[in-house]
Amino acid sequence: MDILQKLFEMTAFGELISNPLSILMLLLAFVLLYLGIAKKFEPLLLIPIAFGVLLANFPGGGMAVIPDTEINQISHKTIIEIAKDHGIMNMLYYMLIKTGLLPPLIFMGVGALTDFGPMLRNLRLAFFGAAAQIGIFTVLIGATLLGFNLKEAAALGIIGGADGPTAIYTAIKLAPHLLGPIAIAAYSYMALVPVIIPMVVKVMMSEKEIKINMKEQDKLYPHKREIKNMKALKIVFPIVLGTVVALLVPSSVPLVGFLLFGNLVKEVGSDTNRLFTAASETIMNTATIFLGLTVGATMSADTFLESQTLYIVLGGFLAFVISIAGGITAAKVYNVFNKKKINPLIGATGLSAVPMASRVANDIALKYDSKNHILQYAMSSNISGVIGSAVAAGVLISFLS
Amino acid sequence: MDILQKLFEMTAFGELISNPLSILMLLLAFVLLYLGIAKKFEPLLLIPIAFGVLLANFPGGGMAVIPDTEINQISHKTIIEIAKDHGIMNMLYYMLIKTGLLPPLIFMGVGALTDFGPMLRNLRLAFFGAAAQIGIFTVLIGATLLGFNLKEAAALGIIGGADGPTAIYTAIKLAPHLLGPIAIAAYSYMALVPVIIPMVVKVMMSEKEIKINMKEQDKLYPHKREIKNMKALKIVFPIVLGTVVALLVPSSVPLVGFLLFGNLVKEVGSDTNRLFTAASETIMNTATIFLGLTVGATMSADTFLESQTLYIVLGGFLAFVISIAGGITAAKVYNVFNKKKINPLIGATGLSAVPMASRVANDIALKYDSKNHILQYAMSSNISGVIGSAVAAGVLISFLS
Amino acid sequence: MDILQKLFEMTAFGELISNPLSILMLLLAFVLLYLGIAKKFEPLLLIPIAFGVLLANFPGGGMAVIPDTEINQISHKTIIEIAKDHGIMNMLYYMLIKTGLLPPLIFMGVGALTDFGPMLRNLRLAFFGAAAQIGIFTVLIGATLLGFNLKEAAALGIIGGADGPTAIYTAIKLAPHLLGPIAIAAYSYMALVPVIIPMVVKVMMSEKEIKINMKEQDKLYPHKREIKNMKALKIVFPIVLGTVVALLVPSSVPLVGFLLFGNLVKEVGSDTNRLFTAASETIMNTATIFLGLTVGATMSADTFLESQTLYIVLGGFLAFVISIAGGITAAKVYNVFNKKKINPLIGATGLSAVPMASRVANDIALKYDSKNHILQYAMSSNISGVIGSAVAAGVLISFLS
Amino acid sequence: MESTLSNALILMVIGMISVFIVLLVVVMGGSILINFINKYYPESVISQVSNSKDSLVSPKIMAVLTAAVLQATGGKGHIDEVLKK
Amino acid sequence: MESTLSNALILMVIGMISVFIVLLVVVMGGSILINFINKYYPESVISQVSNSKDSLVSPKIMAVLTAAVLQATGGKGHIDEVLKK
Amino acid sequence: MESTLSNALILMVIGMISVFIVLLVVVMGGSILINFINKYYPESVISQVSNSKDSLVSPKIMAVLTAAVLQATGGKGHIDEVLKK
Ligand code: NA
Ligand code: NA
Ligand code: NA
Repeated sequence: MDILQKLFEMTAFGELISNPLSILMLLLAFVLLYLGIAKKFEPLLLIPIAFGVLLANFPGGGMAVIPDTEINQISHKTIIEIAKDHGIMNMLYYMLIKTGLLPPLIFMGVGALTDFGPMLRNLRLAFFGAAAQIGIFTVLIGATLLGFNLKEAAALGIIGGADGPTAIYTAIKLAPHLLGPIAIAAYSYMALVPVIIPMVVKVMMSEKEIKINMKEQDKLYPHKREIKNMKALKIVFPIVLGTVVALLVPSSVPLVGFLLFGNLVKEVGSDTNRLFTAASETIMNTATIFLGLTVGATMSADTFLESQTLYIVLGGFLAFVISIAGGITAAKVYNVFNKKKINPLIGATGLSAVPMASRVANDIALKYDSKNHILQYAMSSNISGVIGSAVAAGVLISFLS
Repeated sequence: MDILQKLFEMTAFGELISNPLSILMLLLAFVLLYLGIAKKFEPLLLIPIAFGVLLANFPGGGMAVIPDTEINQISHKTIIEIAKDHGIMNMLYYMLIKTGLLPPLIFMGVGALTDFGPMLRNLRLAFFGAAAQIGIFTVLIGATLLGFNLKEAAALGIIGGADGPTAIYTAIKLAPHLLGPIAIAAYSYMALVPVIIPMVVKVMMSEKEIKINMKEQDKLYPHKREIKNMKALKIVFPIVLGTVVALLVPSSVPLVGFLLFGNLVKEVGSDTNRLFTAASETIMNTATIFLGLTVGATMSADTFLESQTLYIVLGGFLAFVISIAGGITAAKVYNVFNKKKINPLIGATGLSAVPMASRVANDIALKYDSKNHILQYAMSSNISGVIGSAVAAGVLISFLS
Repeated sequence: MDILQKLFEMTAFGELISNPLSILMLLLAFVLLYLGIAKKFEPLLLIPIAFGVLLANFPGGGMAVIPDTEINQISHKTIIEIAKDHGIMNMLYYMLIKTGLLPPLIFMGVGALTDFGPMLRNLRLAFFGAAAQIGIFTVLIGATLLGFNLKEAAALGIIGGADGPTAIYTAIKLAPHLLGPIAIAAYSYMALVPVIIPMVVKVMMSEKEIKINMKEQDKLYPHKREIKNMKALKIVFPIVLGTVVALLVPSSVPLVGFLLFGNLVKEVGSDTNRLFTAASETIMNTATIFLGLTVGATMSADTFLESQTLYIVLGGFLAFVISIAGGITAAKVYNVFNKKKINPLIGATGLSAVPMASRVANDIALKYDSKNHILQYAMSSNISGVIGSAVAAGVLISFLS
Repeated sequence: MESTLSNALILMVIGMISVFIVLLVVVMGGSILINFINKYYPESVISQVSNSKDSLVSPKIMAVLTAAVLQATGGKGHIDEVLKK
Repeated sequence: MESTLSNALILMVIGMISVFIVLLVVVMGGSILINFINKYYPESVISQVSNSKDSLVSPKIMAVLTAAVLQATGGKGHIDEVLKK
Repeated sequence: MESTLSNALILMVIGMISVFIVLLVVVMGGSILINFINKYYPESVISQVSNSKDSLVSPKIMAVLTAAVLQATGGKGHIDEVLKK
């Protein structure tokens, strides 16, 4: 009987009975896997995150990320000690996530996969990437009213930036204990952009506005200049852009700097093909796996199953909606004062969630007028929305960390 | 003359004379390189391991892994201090191997390269992956009789699991001072499977048994069901399998969890292609280089040239033989009680050593009857043997570490 | 007004005004970017280095590498503490560069991309890789006369080895505070080899010497043997070469050992294709990005804008020139004593700077005689020059660190 | 020493029981899973393309290569698969 | 609590002003840049090939494949781009 | 200062001697190796395929491409090598 008892003690069932909430977390993991696999919600991130949740919540598996406290002093241990005392998942988390390393590295890959061409061709529309950051700050204010402290509220608001690495980086810096739900909310709502944007558009835009045809406007009020040397422009632009952003908001350098370095090695071309491959494939793919698994592994029953999580889910949704509405409003205001009209859908895509938001906006426009292709225009505010939220993150980190 | 003396002191010859056993280790490295390159013994692992032995045993090269002791306290140093005091090979070893990081990462790649299809098609045969773990525990008992302590004996026995990352992971956790010879024994005997399996089969199986034709048996006693949606099954299976194993033997989660995550990102398909590439190429190839070099570098003359090494070489061989015999016996016992016969070669492949063991079993069957293709059947117990030894490793680590 | 002041304080302009030398560093970064992108000066290294300079010198960006001092004790902090206190660029620098890890890893990739075939076919010419290391030691002596201490002087001299990873590795070990300018000088002069070699050749070689036709010499004084089994030779050679170098100059093992391991996994062929891919692509590309960015980030105004930097720039140039002249002289001396003449251009390529130097030498020879193809001959001394400077680095590190 | 041996024996019993139970549950669980999917999801609804370890080329290139080979061989040749070397 | 709210409001003002200023400078700076390059470097002098995220094959292979397809389709087919799967 | 200079000189002597000795041993050792392999292993027994830095495509694809080009050029064209861009 001794052996049977030892056998039972070895299994996870004892702990599972004494800590039944773990079962809820396992169910959550299955739901997230279902969303990622069958519903194709940002599978590249949601599947590893979900698997991380799964691994972390097997009792006795030793794969859960343990918060850094005054008592355990984890963040003062060497990584060898962390691995020994708390396992490899904590080692990976404290080395790659807690240090803030992976989000900039992923941003480097994002940069290497971003084409600033559409933004340069319609440069003025890039300005609409600004208004669509209003959701971040509105929800920040709302969250403080609900009792979140400023750092937590800022991490919650940044979900409205609709950009995964930016949200994760900000959460790491300001509220690491909320990292899991914030990451999941950010990626889930990005996956739900095809639902959220049409919803807001329906409420806020008239059919006439949706039918504003950007190409016709371009013909009525033509551009004064063409771009003669796109190749040179695309190489110089990330350098200049990086310098401008770095001087104005230095705390955004880790994100924006790596983004633009990735873009530079892409645009330079064959001379830096090895760096491009490293940035856009090797480093990015590897970083994505480790980011997903470790972020998922931060979610245990006692931190996740709290009212805060509910607020994050709600607040994240509101942040998305308000950002979209802000972008639309900005375009409408612009149209009041200008002859050359802008389709307010271009404002909505200032949200970022590249390139999904642009595709959704284009689909809406085409639904009302099958000749109204706005994709190239939407991409301009869409990409500048990434810069916009990275700047917003920089401001928040600069004042709060 | 002063200069000539300084020149001589700079070379390795002085140390080589005062420590002539290093020469034996260099010769061992050359033999291992010969086996890996010319005899194609698991070249992906044996060549880096051999080169690691070479690098570590050049006197004055500073590339030998130094054991962690009470005095040097290496595993409490930061990795920067380790690199400064003991060089980059120790840095890599303590960061990647001592922490137990690389074997799970390699298992993730193994999972991404594993197809559970043959196992799912012949699910019952998977049960024979259990009996073939008996070599592990038999040799464990034998080793304790020879004076090894329990941890060392377990690390020795796990060679019989016939799975590289599992053996290395267990050795790291239970007996890191035996890591080198255990890794070499494991990979060498896996390479020798085409010799070992026929040897055991010759002794234990009759010609009649070898000629048992699985396909004919299937026709005589047909399957009741077919698999209608293999794609969905292959996606859900790793999730369910992972959950089952994790709940029953939580300490096997680092191995089995990563194995099944790798398999999942493979089966999900194009949506997670980036993760699949990272798991099966980027991470796995890189991990293999560093695992091989650092494991090789643990072998210095004073730790390797001991009687223990001889016991490991002998014990590892016995573990292989007993595991194969165990698998064959289990199939024979099954045949006594069932009308539908199983070719005991299917039991032998429960050893694991995927996919070499299956190919060898298939070749033996074909030699006696050129129509008796058993590869697909053998793959079922073969793959389940990987799970089996990972579970055995989990049990050993759970009770002994 | 309070808000405007906060806004201004957030930007980098305040610091830029109080520390205007940063602007010079930003301009330097732009110049380096221009050289790398438009002038194609070793773009794979110079572009990341330049971007690293840029990132490090944005005031408030927190991306500058901070020197290790008695007071801040950075190299005794854990990497998690370094990331927290000094940001991710310092984390990467102290983990990957200060430990000396990346140069050997890049050397592994260099080895995997090196073909020893031309060297084996013209083995005697390999000897001329020795004479062309004289620039290293001449400039070392000169630098001590200018007041550099021995370690700094050695790091300065090693620029004349004309090999990036070797120069960086030596600088890390002997004079990390000079790493940035040394790396830039090394890569810039390697890019300027098409200017420097013709310059030295013009002064030192007569037209008659330039026209020495190696193929005709081979016909006049034919080789006694042919290589019957190049495949086997190429596999055994890196192992033997590594053993020889390691026994003679053990301190060069981290560089030469990894170089030859990379070469071995290339030559073994398809059996180790995964390791070859890891060495020549995955690891090398990733290491190149991080090496470039972090080396660039070591350069801040107060360390770079000193007279030392000027001496490094001048000394590096002299080291290149003297090395080339040494190689040419050695060949001339050889020709005095031998009937079979050697084109002294083969001596010049002993410098290394593979394969640029060989191409330049070939172009010079072809300019004077359109049938005088010397590329294959030049590659022999060219590749042995890499070994030569790695050995020189080993000697310097062995005596000075 | 004796206790070491008895511990080793206990480990063997527990270890082999664990392995048998796990694989039994895997076989049974897998069987239930197959029946469940056969019953409720008999046809695949999600993307059919799985990451194969061996496929070197995209379907598009494959089609081109196939066309080229067909043409080059006068319709006799064909390609089944393009494997990594 | 009140001070938290006022700080949140200040953050909103500073944050939105920052975002607007940055994007304004980006738009204006980009515009100056376009004019500058149009004026002084109207034609590209540096290598034309840019790293595309989608290009799987080198121009050389591309040419070969194009030739093969042209031949195979009797001159009717063509390839625009070979994309990663 | 003087001792620094003399140390520098000693370093030069030791360094250059080392480099010369190493390369001498490499040349001589390599020569012995060539003779040894020529004598005892004149023909290759191990796999012929070496990892080339330049080969982008597998032999199989290479064959297909060659066939395609031959066909497309009426037997006039050929491919020597497919290089990475
Ligand atoms: Na945004
Ligand atoms: Na096994
Ligand atoms: Na050199």
